[in-house]
Amino acid sequence: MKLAVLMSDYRNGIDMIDRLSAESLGIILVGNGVYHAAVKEGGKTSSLLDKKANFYALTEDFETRGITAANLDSRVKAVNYGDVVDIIFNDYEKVVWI
Amino acid sequence: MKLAVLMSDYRNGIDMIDRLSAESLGIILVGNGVYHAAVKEGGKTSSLLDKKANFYALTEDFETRGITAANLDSRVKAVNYGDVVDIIFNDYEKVVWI
Amino acid sequence: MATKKLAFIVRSLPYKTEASRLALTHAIASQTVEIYLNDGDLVEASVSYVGDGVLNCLKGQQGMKHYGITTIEGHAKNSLLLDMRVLICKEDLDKFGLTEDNILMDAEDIGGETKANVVSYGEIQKEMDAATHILVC
Amino acid sequence: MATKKLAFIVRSLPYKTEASRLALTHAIASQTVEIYLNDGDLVEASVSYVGDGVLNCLKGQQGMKHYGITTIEGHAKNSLLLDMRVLICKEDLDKFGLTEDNILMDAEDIGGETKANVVSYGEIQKEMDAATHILVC
Amino acid sequence: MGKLTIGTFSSLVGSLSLDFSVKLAEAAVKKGHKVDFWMSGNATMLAKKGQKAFKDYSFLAKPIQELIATGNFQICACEACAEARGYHKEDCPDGFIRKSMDWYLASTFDADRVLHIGGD
Amino acid sequence: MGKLTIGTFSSLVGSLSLDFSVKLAEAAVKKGHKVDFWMSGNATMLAKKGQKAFKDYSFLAKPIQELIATGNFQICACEACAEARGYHKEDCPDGFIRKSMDWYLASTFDADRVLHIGGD
Repeated sequence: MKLAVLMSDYRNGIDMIDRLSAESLGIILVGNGVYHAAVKEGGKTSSLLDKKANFYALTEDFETRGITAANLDSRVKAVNYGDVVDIIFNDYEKVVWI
Repeated sequence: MKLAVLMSDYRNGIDMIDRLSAESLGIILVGNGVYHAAVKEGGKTSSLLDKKANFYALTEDFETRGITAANLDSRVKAVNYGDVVDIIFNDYEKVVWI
Repeated sequence: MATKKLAFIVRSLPYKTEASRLALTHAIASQTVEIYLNDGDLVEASVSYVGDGVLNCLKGQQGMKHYGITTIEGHAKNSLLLDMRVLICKEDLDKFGLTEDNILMDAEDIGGETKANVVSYGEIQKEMDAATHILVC
Repeated sequence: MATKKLAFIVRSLPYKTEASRLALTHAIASQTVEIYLNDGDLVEASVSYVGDGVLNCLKGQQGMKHYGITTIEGHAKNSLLLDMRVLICKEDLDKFGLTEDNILMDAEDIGGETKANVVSYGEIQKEMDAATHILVC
Repeated sequence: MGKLTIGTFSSLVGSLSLDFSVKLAEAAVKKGHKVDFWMSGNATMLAKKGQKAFKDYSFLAKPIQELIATGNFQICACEACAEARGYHKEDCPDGFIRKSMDWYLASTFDADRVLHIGGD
Repeated sequence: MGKLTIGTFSSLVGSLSLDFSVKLAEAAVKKGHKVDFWMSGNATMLAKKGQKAFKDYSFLAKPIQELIATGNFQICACEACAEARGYHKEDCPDGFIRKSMDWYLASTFDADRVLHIGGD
């Protein structure tokens, strides 16, 4: 399946995503999930970004938290709400919120 | 200080407790915190129980979740709401909720 | 005439929030959905427990005794009574050291004939693959 | 005549819940508490950021632009303007690779004279030891 | 154009999860999609008349009324969840409906995408 | 006998955190202590008249009325938090008061113990 995951959490839920298998996987970082895109702990980026997937982060949400597009990991693309609608409808068949 | 911690969570907050130092520490497991008293993961008991502290678990809350007093780790004492009041007022000076 | 399949995936612990309870009550509501649909159209729900979610299945929950509320176990029983497909992740039960003896597997005492299925995670992945929509709770 | 000390400890991430925002608004309310108390009696609040809580202090939050709500940064500024004692855990900043340049340290632009203090966890522990009550958020 | 069904359980007034749902609905309607919006659990807090706008809290009543006015947006609260919280028929904002949970399940039937925000 | 001040931010109707606070207050009052009970954030949901008892949800209106009747229990909701959620003066249950946050801070002044439930 082609699956889009809206990841809204920073401390929980990676275990769930780690197990997911999909022929095409998109991970859209929203809410506190945006910290995965920009925060390093002990110098390391979030292990979530090692998953084979297309990564997006919602501009409205990372900017709200004091993060700028320049802070994002190079694997993550900044998107807005309109883009999220298109990604969900055009690029994937199902969508889940974690 | 003498500190009572009401631990209400299973997946978060251990980091906070790990750092706390108190001459006398009581950890009262309530809400989803009661899983620390009874659940083993990969055969191991919760690392929270390795902390030097007095451990209590709220009977009303572990029974609600399908856990019996017989399931509790030997370091943990079953208490009820009335006991929690006495513990907070008589045995410790301050109380926090995590 | 069509059937749409919904896969409810319960991954959260019970009681701290309403998430797992509402997952079950919503899944059960699939049984009365026909009033809104054309003849022959159906919405079919299954419930899978994964990760911490398997702890929702512990037997002997006493929420009514202590807090005056129905238990998650009771809702899970109702879903079996209504012949819903229920999957419980074996790897996660193993991780917690739980066996079929510890968890709710049937609703025989209230007349249910369907049993819960303890399955490998791969089966739950297949359930998600086959579903029209996936609802994670 | 007595002063009671409250130590607010912010350990949660901003925005997903109201916890960190309410920590700050409650701490700030200590400034108007005299109307309820006898002359000379006081409640003095401090705010310490630990663990994930230090991410509340990031500069440049744009909640007003995107969601029409005041930012946590704005509340933190107000607490400095009111000369509240603000402690930020150095070890946790280090863990996240953050320096004083990345975080809100003063409220100079709105006329505040008090600065936030980046301190080792040991100082925050002392703050808790010295407090009459500890309020974790 | 498609149909998006959003179901939300427990997003909180004062957090940004409920704001997310409303903003996504706005973006979808703007692109010509239809949106059904279901509230259960604590999300039914949105289905209460007379919410006051403060700058510290999100104020979603206005964007929702604008969405309803487009004719491409339905919003429905779980009736039992609302009653349990003391929200009665007369508390329900204009243009909102209240139904039992099967309304949501039915809405998924012809939805192209279902976004179920099932936790807090 | 002592005084316990309980402050709660965001415990949810339908979760058991709010139940915990109320049960602890009951136990403390029973043992002769006085309890001040402060609700802010989503905990103000408790300060809404007309909540209906369903067996799937906790129903805390009754134990709270009994606590109020003892004379050793004060319960107060954050006024702004309530208004933001559309709860007005007329929605407030009998015996509850509504104040700004300094009420809570003041209550801690002579409290022997303060239990602050600051998260969800």
